[in-house]
Amino acid sequence: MKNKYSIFSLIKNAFSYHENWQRAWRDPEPKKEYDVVIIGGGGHGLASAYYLAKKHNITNIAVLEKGWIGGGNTGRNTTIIRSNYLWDASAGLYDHALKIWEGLSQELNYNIMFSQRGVMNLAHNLQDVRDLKRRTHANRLNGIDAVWLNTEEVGKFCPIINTSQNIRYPVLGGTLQKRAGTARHDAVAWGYARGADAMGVDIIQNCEVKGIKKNGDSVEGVETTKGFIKTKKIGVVAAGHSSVIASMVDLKLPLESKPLQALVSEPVKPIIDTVVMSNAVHAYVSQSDKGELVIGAGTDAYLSYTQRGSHDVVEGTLKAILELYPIFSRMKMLRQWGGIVDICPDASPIISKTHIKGLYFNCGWGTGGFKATPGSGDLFAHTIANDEPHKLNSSFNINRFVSGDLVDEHGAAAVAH
Amino acid sequence: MSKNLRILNNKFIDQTSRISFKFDGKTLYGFKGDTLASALLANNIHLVGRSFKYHRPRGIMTCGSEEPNAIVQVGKDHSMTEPNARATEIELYEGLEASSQNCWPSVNFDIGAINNFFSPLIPAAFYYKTFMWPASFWEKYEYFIRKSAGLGKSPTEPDKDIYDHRYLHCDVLVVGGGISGIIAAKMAAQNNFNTILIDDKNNLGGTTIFQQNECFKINNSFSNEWLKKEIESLNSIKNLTIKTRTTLAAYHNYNYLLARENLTDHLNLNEKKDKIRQRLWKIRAKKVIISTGAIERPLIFNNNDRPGIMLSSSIKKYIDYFGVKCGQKISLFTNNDSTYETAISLSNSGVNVNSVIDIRDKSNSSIVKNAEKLGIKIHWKHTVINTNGYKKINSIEIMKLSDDGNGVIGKKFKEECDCLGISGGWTPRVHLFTQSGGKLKFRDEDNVFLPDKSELNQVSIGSCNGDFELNEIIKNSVSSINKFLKVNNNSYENLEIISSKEVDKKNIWLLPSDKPLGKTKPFLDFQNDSTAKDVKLALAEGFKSIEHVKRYTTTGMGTDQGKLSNMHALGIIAEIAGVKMGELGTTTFRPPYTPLTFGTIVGRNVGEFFDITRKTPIHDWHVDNKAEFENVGQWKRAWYYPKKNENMHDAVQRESKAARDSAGILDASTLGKIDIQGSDASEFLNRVYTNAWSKLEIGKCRYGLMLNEDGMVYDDGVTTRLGENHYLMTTTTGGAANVLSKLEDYLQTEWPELDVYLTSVTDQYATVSICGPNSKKILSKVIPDLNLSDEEFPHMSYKNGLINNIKCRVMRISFTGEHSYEINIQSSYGKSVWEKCFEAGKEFNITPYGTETMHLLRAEKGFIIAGQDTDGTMTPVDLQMNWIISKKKYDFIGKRSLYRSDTIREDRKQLVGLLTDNPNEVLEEGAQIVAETNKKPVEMLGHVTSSYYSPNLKKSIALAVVKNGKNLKGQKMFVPMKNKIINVTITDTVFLDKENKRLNAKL
Amino acid sequence: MFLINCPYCGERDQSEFSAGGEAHIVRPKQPTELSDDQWAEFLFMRKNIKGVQFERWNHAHGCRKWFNMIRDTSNDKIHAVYKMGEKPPTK
Amino acid sequence: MLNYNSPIKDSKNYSEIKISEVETTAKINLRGKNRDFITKVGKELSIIPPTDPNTSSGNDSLNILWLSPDEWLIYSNNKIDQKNINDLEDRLYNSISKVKIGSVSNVTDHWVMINLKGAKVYELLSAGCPFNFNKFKNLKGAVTQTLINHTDVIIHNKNNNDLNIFVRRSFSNHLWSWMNDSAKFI
Repeated sequence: MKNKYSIFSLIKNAFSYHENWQRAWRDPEPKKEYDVVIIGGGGHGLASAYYLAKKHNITNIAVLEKGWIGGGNTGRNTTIIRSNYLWDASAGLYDHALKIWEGLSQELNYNIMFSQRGVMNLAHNLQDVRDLKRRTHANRLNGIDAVWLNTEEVGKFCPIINTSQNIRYPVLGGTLQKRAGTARHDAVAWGYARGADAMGVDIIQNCEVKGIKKNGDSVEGVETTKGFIKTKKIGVVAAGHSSVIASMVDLKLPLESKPLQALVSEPVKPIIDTVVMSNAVHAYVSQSDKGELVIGAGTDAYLSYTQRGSHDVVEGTLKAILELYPIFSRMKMLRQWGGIVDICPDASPIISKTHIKGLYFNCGWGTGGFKATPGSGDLFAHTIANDEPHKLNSSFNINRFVSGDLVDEHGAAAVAH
Repeated sequence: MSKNLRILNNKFIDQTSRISFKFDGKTLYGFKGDTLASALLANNIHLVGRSFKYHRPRGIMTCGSEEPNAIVQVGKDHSMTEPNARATEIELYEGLEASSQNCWPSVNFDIGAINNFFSPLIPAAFYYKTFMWPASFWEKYEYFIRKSAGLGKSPTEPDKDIYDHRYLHCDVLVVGGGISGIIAAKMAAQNNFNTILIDDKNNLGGTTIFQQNECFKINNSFSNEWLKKEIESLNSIKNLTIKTRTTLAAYHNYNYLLARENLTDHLNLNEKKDKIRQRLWKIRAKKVIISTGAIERPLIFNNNDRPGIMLSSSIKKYIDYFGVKCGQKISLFTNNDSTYETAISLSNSGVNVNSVIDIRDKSNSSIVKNAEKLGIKIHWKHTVINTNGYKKINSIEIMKLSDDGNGVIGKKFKEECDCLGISGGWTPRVHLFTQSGGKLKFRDEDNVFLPDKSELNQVSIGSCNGDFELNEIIKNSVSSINKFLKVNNNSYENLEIISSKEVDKKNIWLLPSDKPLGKTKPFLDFQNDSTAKDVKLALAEGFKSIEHVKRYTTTGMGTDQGKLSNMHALGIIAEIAGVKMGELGTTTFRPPYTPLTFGTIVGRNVGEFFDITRKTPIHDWHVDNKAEFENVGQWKRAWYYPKKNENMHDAVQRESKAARDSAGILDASTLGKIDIQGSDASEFLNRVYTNAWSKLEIGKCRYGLMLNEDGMVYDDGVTTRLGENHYLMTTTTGGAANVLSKLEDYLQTEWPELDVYLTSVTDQYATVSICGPNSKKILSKVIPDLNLSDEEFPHMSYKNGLINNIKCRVMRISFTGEHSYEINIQSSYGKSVWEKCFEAGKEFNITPYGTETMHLLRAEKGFIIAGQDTDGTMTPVDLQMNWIISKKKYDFIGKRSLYRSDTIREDRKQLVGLLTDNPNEVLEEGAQIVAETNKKPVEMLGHVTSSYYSPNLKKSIALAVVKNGKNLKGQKMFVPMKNKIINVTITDTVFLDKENKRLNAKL
Repeated sequence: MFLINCPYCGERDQSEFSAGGEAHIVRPKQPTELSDDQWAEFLFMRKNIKGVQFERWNHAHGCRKWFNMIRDTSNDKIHAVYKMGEKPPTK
Repeated sequence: MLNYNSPIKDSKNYSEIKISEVETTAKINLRGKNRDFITKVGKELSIIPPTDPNTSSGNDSLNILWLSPDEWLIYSNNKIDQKNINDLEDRLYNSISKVKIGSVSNVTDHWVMINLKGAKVYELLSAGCPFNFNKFKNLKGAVTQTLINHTDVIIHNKNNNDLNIFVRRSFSNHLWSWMNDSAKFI
């Protein structure tokens, strides 16, 4: 068992100049064989390993990460957490995650700084109003705490929004989910890694998967830059690189990997204490604990694995930010970056078995995967352990693209895909 | 005090024009040409801010964009204040007001400094380990954490300044106007390349322009004098544009670069008015030459952060360029030769240099020799182990280094000083190179990352390419440029260059102290307060990767983005982890190079220009008649026309009633119109619409539904057959552009064999729609020659007409269920025809109606609106529009998808009508529909898509999609609202005139 | 921002173009003959290649022509463009 | 009488830039692929539609602008009355569309023509147009389709520092006000 983190452990360690802290996780060499291999050491992958160990008693697990854990979209997103999705299947999935978020710091003994500062979604045209009201009604009946706010209430909740009716696309109202908020993205990966490691999970960084070995219709192991690793079950949680892994077994997925950009401003004293998103006037913003405005931009329409996108996307987003928050005009962009997001045609994820025995995919989270991290890990662990989806992820199977039973969440996804 | 810190007769500062400014409320004076930093230093002010975490006093450290400490709030006005501006970059102007940040009540007495006392408890990333109990308390902790974090303050009112953009295409872009950049720009322009030279300072010349030292000469002149002449010679060169005060912010793929030109920040408040503040240059360069120079490194030792501790080269710039002495008793601490230039400059300006503490064993270069000649004392193989002075350094403690450099030996001694210059060597500014995707290589000899491979047409020259000495800079730059531009310029070949050469090199990333590391504070990132200890802690806890360490300790995450700290962090990690720095790699430098104002990125695209506004040819009439407008895509559409004292509901009820009782008039010009010609036009329509088109007679109109390949409804509209091979298609307002591009896609890629041409004519025609029982009478007044008899001109047909000799097309089609006509006429006559119709209709109380009434009227008839009653998940079968799916056609877009296992399900959500038990209760659009009221969670069967109070039926009506709805007609359902449950009944979608009597009435 | 060589108009800024995804996915001539699986393959399944991929672009704000592009998605380098109906260059 | 209403009805002078709307020039969109089409147009108008990209052909009264390998825009240099526009359209329609060798659409009111004149016109364009005018500037008759501040336009280099810009009517007021705004800052 790891040393418990607390104010007392901080005081204790202060006496030894913080030179005696334990490693947060080991740095093992891969074993020859594991019960389960998780490909991808991001939040979802680490959470999957954590719940496999914790809830399904499978601890002989390797998490293979080609770079450093949490270095992909986990460390690149704008950290928004909410569950106000339209369809029952999605609401079930994301609210399952939200409920875990609410106790996650304590569960992991790692402060992931889940801050329930509320998330507001704004409406700017009459169809936005219809769509958001529809979502709010659906949320309420699904037990999700979303409410509709009129323009005045929007202005009251977040006074710096320009709610003047004389702007190009005036705010006509919005929805508010108070339980929603943000969390510290790095801490989520680190907290899960520390928790999983403590239960015996091997987290192997700088280990890239080069091939998947099959015997007939079953998987036998993975070829990696650190040698062959035998396993009967492989969970792929490789986000933007899912198709690359899938191509190793000649599998095509309904995914396109596209650049999604984000940026932060220089830090300033608290000026906005909630998260505000707008689809029509494409802008979403929150302020980090450090004081930076964290701004999500859009995706480019073309496919790319470069983690870079077009400047036009950034310009378009900031233009929208200044339309809604003209007071931010003199704020300065400190840093911009891109991630590679794997997008499904219906803007919903895949947490699914495949036709290959022992091969499972958790992908297609598009622009909004961070918020689902704990739920996704939990349900994927269930799917791998039981070779059967949990009822909460049964709708998110690959077969829906054949039957046509899609879960169209374009309206609820943060970024217009 | 200020007087004796200035030296007279300086070339760059206009000491005849005195400027007054305020810092922290106190009025001070400087000169034209000063930066805020140089003016403060001249006033003997070093302490300008408090650090992020421990609130330690911090002073001006540098003279450029790498400044981590001197970050100030400029201006007091709520709309014009600017947080986090670097004092080292602010050019002084009359009336400038600046203040310290992140301190309360003042920079001199800051309550937050208590954090420094608690610093043993708050090592790197402590927050991940605590604040977890009680569970619900994080937000309360967070409130205080947030308040103490952040630096400056955001403005609270809209910016009054203006920003704009310019695109620029050039052959060669030279970034950086130091000596190598000037040579590059001159060579490029002389060889007929259209060349742009940009530099972030107000003057060209970099550091060489104030390098007046015997050890650096070109053709027997001081290097600065030689360079001055070079700069003067640029004026007469064609093809060369020079932009100063212009910072390269981002270097993207395909040589697309963004540069910010600062136009007014240096002007006084009156001069700034009504001018563009900053301009963003969007540059597409065929070739890019990067000559951005290098950044001096600090040294990492105990308490290396006190005010008065500065980069050695900055002290040199303040004395040689600004004529400001950073102290009276200056000590210098170095691991390389460049500090000796500072020592000589100080000495030549009459400033007392206490000593140079050099960690090296020796250096025999000419510059060191010259310093020794001037009597400057050098402590070889010594290190500073500690500094003293809370708000300003007052002394340093020095010890001898052990042979291996890991410890200190001998007796420590103290040296009094009021300023300490430090130099840890130089870091080439490779930021732009890496931003562009270039890969770096590591040079072990002096621990620098240098540009290596790049896919783009670019080259780095000068010290950003690792050439630090004058002769190397010139020779290597010239040969690189010749090669890069494929020219042969030999004008610099025979220069006689004298340059001091550094041979002796030594580097220690973390300098030892006489105390254990745990008891010291060797700062790496001055702004974010991360120390070498923090890096060690991160490594001990298993954070191996440089990115992990950076994130765990926040090193390099400040507003300077690690320009000073990154190399040391890497060095210390490499040392502890026992790997070579070259193998460790570096963190990614992300754009922008220096923080870029949002307003600059956005330019003029604010307010009116935030987005395009599209207007119909009749727009002005709607404005004159007090219409309220609805945004539909980029269009402004008349929404309703309230009369005095009318609210929206009143207006819509009146308009709707008038349209059915007598006559209504609607501006339908926004509908997309596509002119389709070609011998395969009919076959084309067969393929794109669900229904059949071949048999449509010339002169007839037909409604069509267009699907996506996934079988879901995409768009709809009426298409008219104008001739054998000629159709006019209409699309929805919002769908126009997408439909045209989708159809072009099919024609060009899937069906190139079809002889069909599409031309958008949306803006060619204004469309005036007249409906209602009196529409025929009105039209006959407007176009008397047209035979309007039902036989000649039946529903779903069209006629050509003339209105005052202007050709028009009249379609008899209806979206309201009323007898109605749409007149399509050239846009320029649209308003006039509208007015004519209005005039003609006056006797029938013709009533202009907007989109809201249009929506109500069509809902009474159960007509769908694509995008409102459909949401990308509805097939035509779901809409109960099976009649529109041709059974005979082999294929059309989306057909196959209608036969998948899910789309053939009987119990999909289907479009139905809803009536409320209480006829006065209007449902909310978006409300959900359930069959049970006391189950939780309850299954949602569907939702209300359209809902209105119908003045014609005198009851509330709604359209909805409901699971298995088509089999549930007559069933009771519930619409659960937040505080009540509304009882409803499922009905047919057509509420009014099921028999189409109105449409076919003999009028 | 890419600089794209429209095969009809020449080099233009990326903002004049729109991307159309993977190229050479031919719409089945007889969709009704396909199984649900085969139809799904056409509709949704994509190679999503990291590396050199063939894709479609449209010079939407220029000549409105669709064309093909060979681009390396791992570094965004455009290797070639060619017109619809043409064979990809073999180099 | 029907009143003719053009969207802008204005002309503005700035330092070295004049911006004006040019009313009622005829504009006709032509599409066609084969040689017959080219020959027919040539015969009807005595101007051969250019087949080189980004170019135009013309005479004293008409210009033909290349828009794509199978699309051209004809416009008249001078104000023409409605009847003549109709005649031109009918003539082309009957000899091209009717005989199935292409399409002819009257777009006289679809496009609004704005004339930009003066030494600084390219500077004005550079405020919102990503197109590289370096060569275009010196090629009389050059044509390009591009974006000006997110709005689709066709630009015809009529003469040295004398450009005709075609913008869709519904966008024209917006572009007009953007141009005037930008001209203030040149």
